Amino acid sequence: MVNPLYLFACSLAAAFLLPLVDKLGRKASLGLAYATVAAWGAAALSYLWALFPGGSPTESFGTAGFAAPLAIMLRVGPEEAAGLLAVSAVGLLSAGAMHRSLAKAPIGGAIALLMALMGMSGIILTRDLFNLFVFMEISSIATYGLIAYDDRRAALRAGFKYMMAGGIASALYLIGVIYAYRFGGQLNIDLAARSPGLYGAAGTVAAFFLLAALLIELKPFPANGWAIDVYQTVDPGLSAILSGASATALLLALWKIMPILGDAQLSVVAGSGLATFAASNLVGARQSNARRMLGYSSVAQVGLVAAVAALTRLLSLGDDRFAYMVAGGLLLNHLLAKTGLFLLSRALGEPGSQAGAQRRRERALSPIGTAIAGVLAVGLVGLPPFPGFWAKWSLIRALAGARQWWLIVVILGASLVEAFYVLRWFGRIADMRGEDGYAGPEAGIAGPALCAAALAGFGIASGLALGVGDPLLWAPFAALAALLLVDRAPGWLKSLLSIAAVAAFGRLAFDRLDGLRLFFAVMLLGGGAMYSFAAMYKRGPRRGLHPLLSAATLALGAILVADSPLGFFFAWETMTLASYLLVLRGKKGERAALGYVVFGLGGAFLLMVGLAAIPGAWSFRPTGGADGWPILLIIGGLLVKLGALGVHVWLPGAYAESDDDVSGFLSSSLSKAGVFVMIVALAAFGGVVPFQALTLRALGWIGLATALFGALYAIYQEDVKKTLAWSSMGQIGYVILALAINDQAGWTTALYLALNHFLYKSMLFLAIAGVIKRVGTRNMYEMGGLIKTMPFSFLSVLMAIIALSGVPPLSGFGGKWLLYSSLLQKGWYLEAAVAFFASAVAFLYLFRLIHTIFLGQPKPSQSTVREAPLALTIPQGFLMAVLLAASAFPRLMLDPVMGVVGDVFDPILRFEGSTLVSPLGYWDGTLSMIVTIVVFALCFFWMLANLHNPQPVKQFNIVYAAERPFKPWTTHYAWSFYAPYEKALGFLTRRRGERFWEAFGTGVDSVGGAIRRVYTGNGQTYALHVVLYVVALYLLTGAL
Amino acid sequence: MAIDIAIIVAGAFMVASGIGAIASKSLVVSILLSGGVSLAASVVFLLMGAPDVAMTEAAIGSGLTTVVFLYALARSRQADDEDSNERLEAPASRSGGSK
Amino acid sequence: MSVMAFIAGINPVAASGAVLVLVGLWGVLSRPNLFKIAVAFSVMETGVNLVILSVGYIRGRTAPILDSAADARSASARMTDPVPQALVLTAIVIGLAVTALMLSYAVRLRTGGGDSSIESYGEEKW
Amino acid sequence: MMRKVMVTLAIIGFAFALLPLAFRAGVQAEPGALATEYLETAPRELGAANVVTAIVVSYRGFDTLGEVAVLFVATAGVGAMLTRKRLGPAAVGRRKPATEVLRTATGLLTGLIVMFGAYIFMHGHLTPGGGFQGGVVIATAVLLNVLAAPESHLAHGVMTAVEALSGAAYVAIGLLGAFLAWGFLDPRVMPTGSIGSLVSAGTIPLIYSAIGLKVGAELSGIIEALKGDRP
Amino acid sequence: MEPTIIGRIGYAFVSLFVITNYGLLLIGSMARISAKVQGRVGQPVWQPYIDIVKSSAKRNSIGHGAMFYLGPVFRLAGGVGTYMFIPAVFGSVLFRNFSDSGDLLLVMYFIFFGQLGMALGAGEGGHPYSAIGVSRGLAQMTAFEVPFALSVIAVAAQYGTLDINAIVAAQQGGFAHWTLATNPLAVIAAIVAFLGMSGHNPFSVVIAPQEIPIGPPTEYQSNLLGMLQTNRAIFNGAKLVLYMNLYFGGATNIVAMVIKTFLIYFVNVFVGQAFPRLRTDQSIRFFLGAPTLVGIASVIIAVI
Repeated sequence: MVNPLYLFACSLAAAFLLPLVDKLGRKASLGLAYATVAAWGAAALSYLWALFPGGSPTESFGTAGFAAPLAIMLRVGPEEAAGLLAVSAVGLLSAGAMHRSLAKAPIGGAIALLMALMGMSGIILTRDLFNLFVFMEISSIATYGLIAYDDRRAALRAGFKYMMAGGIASALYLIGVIYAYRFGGQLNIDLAARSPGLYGAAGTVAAFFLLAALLIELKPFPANGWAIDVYQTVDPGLSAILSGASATALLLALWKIMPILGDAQLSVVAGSGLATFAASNLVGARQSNARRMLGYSSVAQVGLVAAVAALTRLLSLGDDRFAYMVAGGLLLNHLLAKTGLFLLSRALGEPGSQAGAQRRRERALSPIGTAIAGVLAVGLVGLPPFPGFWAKWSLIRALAGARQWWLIVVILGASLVEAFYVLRWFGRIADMRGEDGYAGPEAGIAGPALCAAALAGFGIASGLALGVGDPLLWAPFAALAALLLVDRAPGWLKSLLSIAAVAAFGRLAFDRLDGLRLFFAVMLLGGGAMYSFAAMYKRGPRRGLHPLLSAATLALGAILVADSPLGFFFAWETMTLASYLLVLRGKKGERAALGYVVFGLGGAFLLMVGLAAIPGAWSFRPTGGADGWPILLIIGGLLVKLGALGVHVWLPGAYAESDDDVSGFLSSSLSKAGVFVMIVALAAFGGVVPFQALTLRALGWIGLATALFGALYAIYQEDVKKTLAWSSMGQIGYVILALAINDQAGWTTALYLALNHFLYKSMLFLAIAGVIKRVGTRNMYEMGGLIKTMPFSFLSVLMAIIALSGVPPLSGFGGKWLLYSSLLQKGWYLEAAVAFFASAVAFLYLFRLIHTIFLGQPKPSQSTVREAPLALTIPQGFLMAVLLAASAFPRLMLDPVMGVVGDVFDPILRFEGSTLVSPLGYWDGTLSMIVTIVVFALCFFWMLANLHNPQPVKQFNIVYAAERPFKPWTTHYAWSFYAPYEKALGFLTRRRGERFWEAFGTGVDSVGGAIRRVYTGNGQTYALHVVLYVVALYLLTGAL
Repeated sequence: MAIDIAIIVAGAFMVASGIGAIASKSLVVSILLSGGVSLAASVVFLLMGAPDVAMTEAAIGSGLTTVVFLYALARSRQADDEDSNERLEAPASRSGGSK
Repeated sequence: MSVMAFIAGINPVAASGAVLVLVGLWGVLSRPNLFKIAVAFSVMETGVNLVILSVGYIRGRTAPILDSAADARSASARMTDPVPQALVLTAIVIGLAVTALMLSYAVRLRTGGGDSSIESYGEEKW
Repeated sequence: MMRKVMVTLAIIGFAFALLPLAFRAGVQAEPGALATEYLETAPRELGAANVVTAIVVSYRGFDTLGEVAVLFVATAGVGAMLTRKRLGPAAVGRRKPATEVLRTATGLLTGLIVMFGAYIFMHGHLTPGGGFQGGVVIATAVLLNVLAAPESHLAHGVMTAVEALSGAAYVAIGLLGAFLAWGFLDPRVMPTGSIGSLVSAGTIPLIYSAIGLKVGAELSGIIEALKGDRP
Repeated sequence: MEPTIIGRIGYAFVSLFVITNYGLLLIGSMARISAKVQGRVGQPVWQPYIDIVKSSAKRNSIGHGAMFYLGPVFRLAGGVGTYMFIPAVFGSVLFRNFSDSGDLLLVMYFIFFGQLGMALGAGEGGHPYSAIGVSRGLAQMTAFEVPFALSVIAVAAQYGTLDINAIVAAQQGGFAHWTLATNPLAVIAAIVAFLGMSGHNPFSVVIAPQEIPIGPPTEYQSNLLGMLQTNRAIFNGAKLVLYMNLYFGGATNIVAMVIKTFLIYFVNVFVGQAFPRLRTDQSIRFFLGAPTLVGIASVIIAVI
């Protein structure tokens, strides 16, 4: 290994000579500076290379040819090497971004940059307490220089505050060092750690001072106002260095002194870190200035990493390897994402200081820029496949193992807030994109792009390291990447490619799909392929749609084939990610997507904790002996995903605002993933659910309420997609109810309902997509009379609503029959009555749907619209055929379902010939179909036989008392169709869920607002915070 | 013990001038008093058998620092006196390179 | 007697240094003037230096400088602790660097048209 | 008012943490093991009469290198911040010209002061003082010149060259230690000589000289920059 | 002895013929009785026949589109189908119909078949009054279904079956075994629901005879109207038979069926006549109020 001292010598020599070299020209001097930074990077790589594969041991280097107690020691171990690499990589990237300003500013800027990075490297390498101080000062002072280098006035303001905090911190550190020397007798950390004097009453205080100084440098809440101001105002390149490189170095410094800390001090570190994580995220949610927001996020992340490092030791969560994996993973994630985002924020332009003016001044990003921003933002919030995801999983798993539930709550809660505001920001960026504006990538996008690529690369690597190596689980990302590469290709080609990808996935996964999984594969994979096909209905490449749709579909497939909790959760979050981006693609998807992803993540977090708390395999087999309550978390998480009443608020927006075909995919296919997991979870852990009867009954009522209120909300909608969205919610409610029955009849019902819902909701969405495409509006009252011009779509909708409402003889009735039979059989009479009411209510919106769109008076402007495109009608035709077949021969559908369920439960329902028999009653689908057809045919012929001289009449030729109507707008009864119903029962649908969550959001927001009152902008107050923070910390450690 | 007493006297002087430096209304007085603190400190250092440090403190702490302070103060006072056309310039204008 | 022992136990350098640190801190936290803050930091720094050196204070010992090569062995028993001195040397210079930078910030802020009170630089907040 | 209370609380709290520590540490009767080792090894192995210098330049020379770097960065930063013309160059016209006495004295003294500074840093391994102190003394000469002739400019290029080259020399001597002796900044490149003579303690005097020149140049740079009319 | 499939179809036609005529006469006589009660002369008992023949014999018919024509077909098929799924007379092969297609649930849901078709046909008619009528009708439907469903659930719970034949079988052996006697609350809830279901006062706002010319069927004329009128008879009959089966011990022969259904209908009509008409929202609130509570009580009674 290269002696790192030479690197310091090089850097210093280069820095000293820079003013001279600068006389040769700025290019030469900057080139020298960059080369020096690169040399650090190369050396770091060589260290890593030497340390990892061969496992060459950690090496130490002394100065002046002496060893430890006399000389200063530098140590190169794995964490040091990685840290060095991070510092130099971030340094180079930022330098690239700052290049122009560096070229214009005095040479002092380049010197400061070089010295700052060298200082950070020194912080990482040194094992000497006082030397650590020197390097901290080098990097701080160089940073002060850098803050001012390009002469931003705001940066100067912030810099002064920074210096005040830094000054206090260095005074503390010096006091700590000297007393550590006094009581420990050593300046070398490793030797001091062995000295008993440091653990005495006085030595602990000395260690406390060291710790306090380091913590302050790590910008803990609430003593971090100065840091936020700096992040906000300085050159984003410098922000990247501070938030990435400097934080890495300081965290490693903290890690270094941890051996001399006692338990009380470690707890304080953990507590302070978590408090920072939580509070900064809360405040971050209030930010409208992107850089300030990123600043809060940085501070939060660093707090989390520090807390994790402390907790690892405090709770013995694992060995150093665990700390590297988790704290390191989180840090790496933060480092890459934040560096990329800060650098990217340059491209967004300079935000003004006022929140209002800011939005206008931000520029839209090119598609590539947006994509990179997406990768970085998504990585930052810990979605797969990025390192943060894996680290968070390991962390939660370990914390669950240590039974630290409160910590989990804090961490995940704050993570959710962070996801909220980071994705809100990303949504705003994505929303600014020009429609199909193929702007080239911005200048300076290379840095963020590299960060994004590294983030992905490390993410994949850490996933593999955690044992998620199943190629099928990674298939979504492969498909995403492959299709993004051909994103400029015409839509039909990409559709075919997506279908091919799904087919290939299905082929590969086929052997692993048992009955239940195969059943769901039809809906999930088949549905995905179908919607990929349908996506051709709009011309043009529809950029981004196919990759995401394909990824989402394959993620659904991956959920089916996952065989470990982590694999499953990975697939689940992949699905969340892909579907979030799909929603975001919608025209007005920004808000809806945000709600979708926040609730999606919230649900996923519940799932994660549940999974983490249950040791054991992830399979469709009963597992005994586990704690029961985690299953409640899993169910809760799934309920969020399924949009159960109360946590449904994301649902209408997400289903309504995404592209019309995507809505169908989300509602009919994707929602079944939750059903699948619910079934698997109940099958595996249903036996250990605490208070089983009560819990299931409650679950049933939740499902029921969802069904009822979904229907009630649906009837008041003017927007056809909203109607369908609420309807989906209601239908899923029935599935939940049926699952809660928890016997053979119930589950048969659930699966049957799920499949049916897939069929008819697909038909509806596809038909409505065609209608919307043709008429160009989503408001039903602006349509009317379309039966004449779009008869096929009408037929499709007609069959779908007959099926959905459960009117015999179509298969929807089978679902109703099964539902009531199983409910009554179970003795859930009241549930049955409410379900009956809900299904009657469903009738209302279904009729409204078909009436206001297809019947009534056509609008003149829509009299010439054509039938929907073939890309939509072909799938609809196929679905109609399936629906008819399934209706006439219920066994086609029910035999496989009952086969699957038969593995788990004793039979209640059975077939006698074509008659399905329950203990209470019977239903012969085939016979009732025949009777209906015959009766209908007879009536039809009766009608024809008596029809004399039929005369079609013109549009307004209707029976009116005195005048003839002439305006379809006044004659088509469509708007506020159920006004009397609203008058009678409108009070039920006052959006309580929305209001609750809004109030909740406002509450969180105002907590954030209250907390951020801390940040008064006065540097002196910040200094006061620093001192008070230290005092509080001191008192706390004393108390602990 | 004599040295201790001397140190205590110097310490008292330091604390007094320190408080004076902070409390004084006049910046120049503050600066000079803080120089005085450093000077007293260097005496203390000398008494403690640290002549190296004493020299450094005297030269840098009390000498150079004071000069730097005074210059900085003068510089900012100039800014006050000057016709402040420049202040109207937008602070973000980054025209000024070193060249 | 015990009072005397107590007083003898007190390190006068450390005591004055610590008080000076507090005085400086008070200045940092309570004086709004930028230059005053710098002065306060300078006072605090002096205090810290005193504290550092106090650890190396051993009554009755001389500076760690040999007069001649002859009594190298025995001389070490007469000398004070050199380590804090070495550290303080570094700390003083670093302190100067920080002070200089802080002052140039102050000057820049002032010449940029700002007030000399730190309270007027609170545009970035919340 | 609230603020005053909080500040008071903060100070009291801080005192509560700091004062017991300062008191409890007391006065040592004996130097610690590490100090004793330094006291015993430094003369023996490095031939340095001034143990502090030995520590500062050699054992913990890395700190000193860092310290020089700190000063260097600070100078660069101060320079970068304050040399802009539009920052309001010092109003030369209004500055009172220095008195005749001062100017004459400056002419006489400058050389002497520089010599004195050089003496200090070259004897750093023998007597109290060293590079930093010497550097300050050199800077004093510059200061004197500035006072005497406010409108004059120092030969900026020369200063930069001295600063850069002395810094490079420092590093180079350190590297020599790595290649010819046992480690980076090892002064034992040259014979350690006998304690007490000027040519002793290996390269310590050389290093201190480099430091002295560099520090002198840097401090002068700071003064120049603060003075405000460096181009 | 199980009849052949041809035989069953034949029986079904006979059964249908009987119920059609019975339904028409029932409507006619009820109108006549109403008139007498109100002090009018009223129409002849066979007036419904006259109406149907007249409508069907119209020389012209006006159409608004395919669904407009199909509406009455749906409606009539719905009525006939509903009847077909109910065993009209307990133990009678002739009146067994196709009740082996499904149990009570099938019947309850098949009722919607005709209503849906009718609503669609009316919708294509393009008349706003049709749509208003449908809107009111559906809205009211959701409400009266609740007490009805509750009472059906009570019955199902009480007899432990959803099979109509089995429900009737369980009520054999005298009045004391009727649901009317064993669970009168269920019957009350169901009867109230029936008022809504058949659009009688006070829940007649759907048809709204005075303000809107006959609600949903506004645009219908000629034989299409004739089909609707036919359906009215059949559908009414089917519902009455269903009620009889569920609550009044069913019928072991045709005479018992006639008497029971007539009485049920009579009581209903005359109970309703005493009240003024309610607005839609009022009737919704009404149904979800007391009748629902009664229904819940009936379920509780049944379970206990």
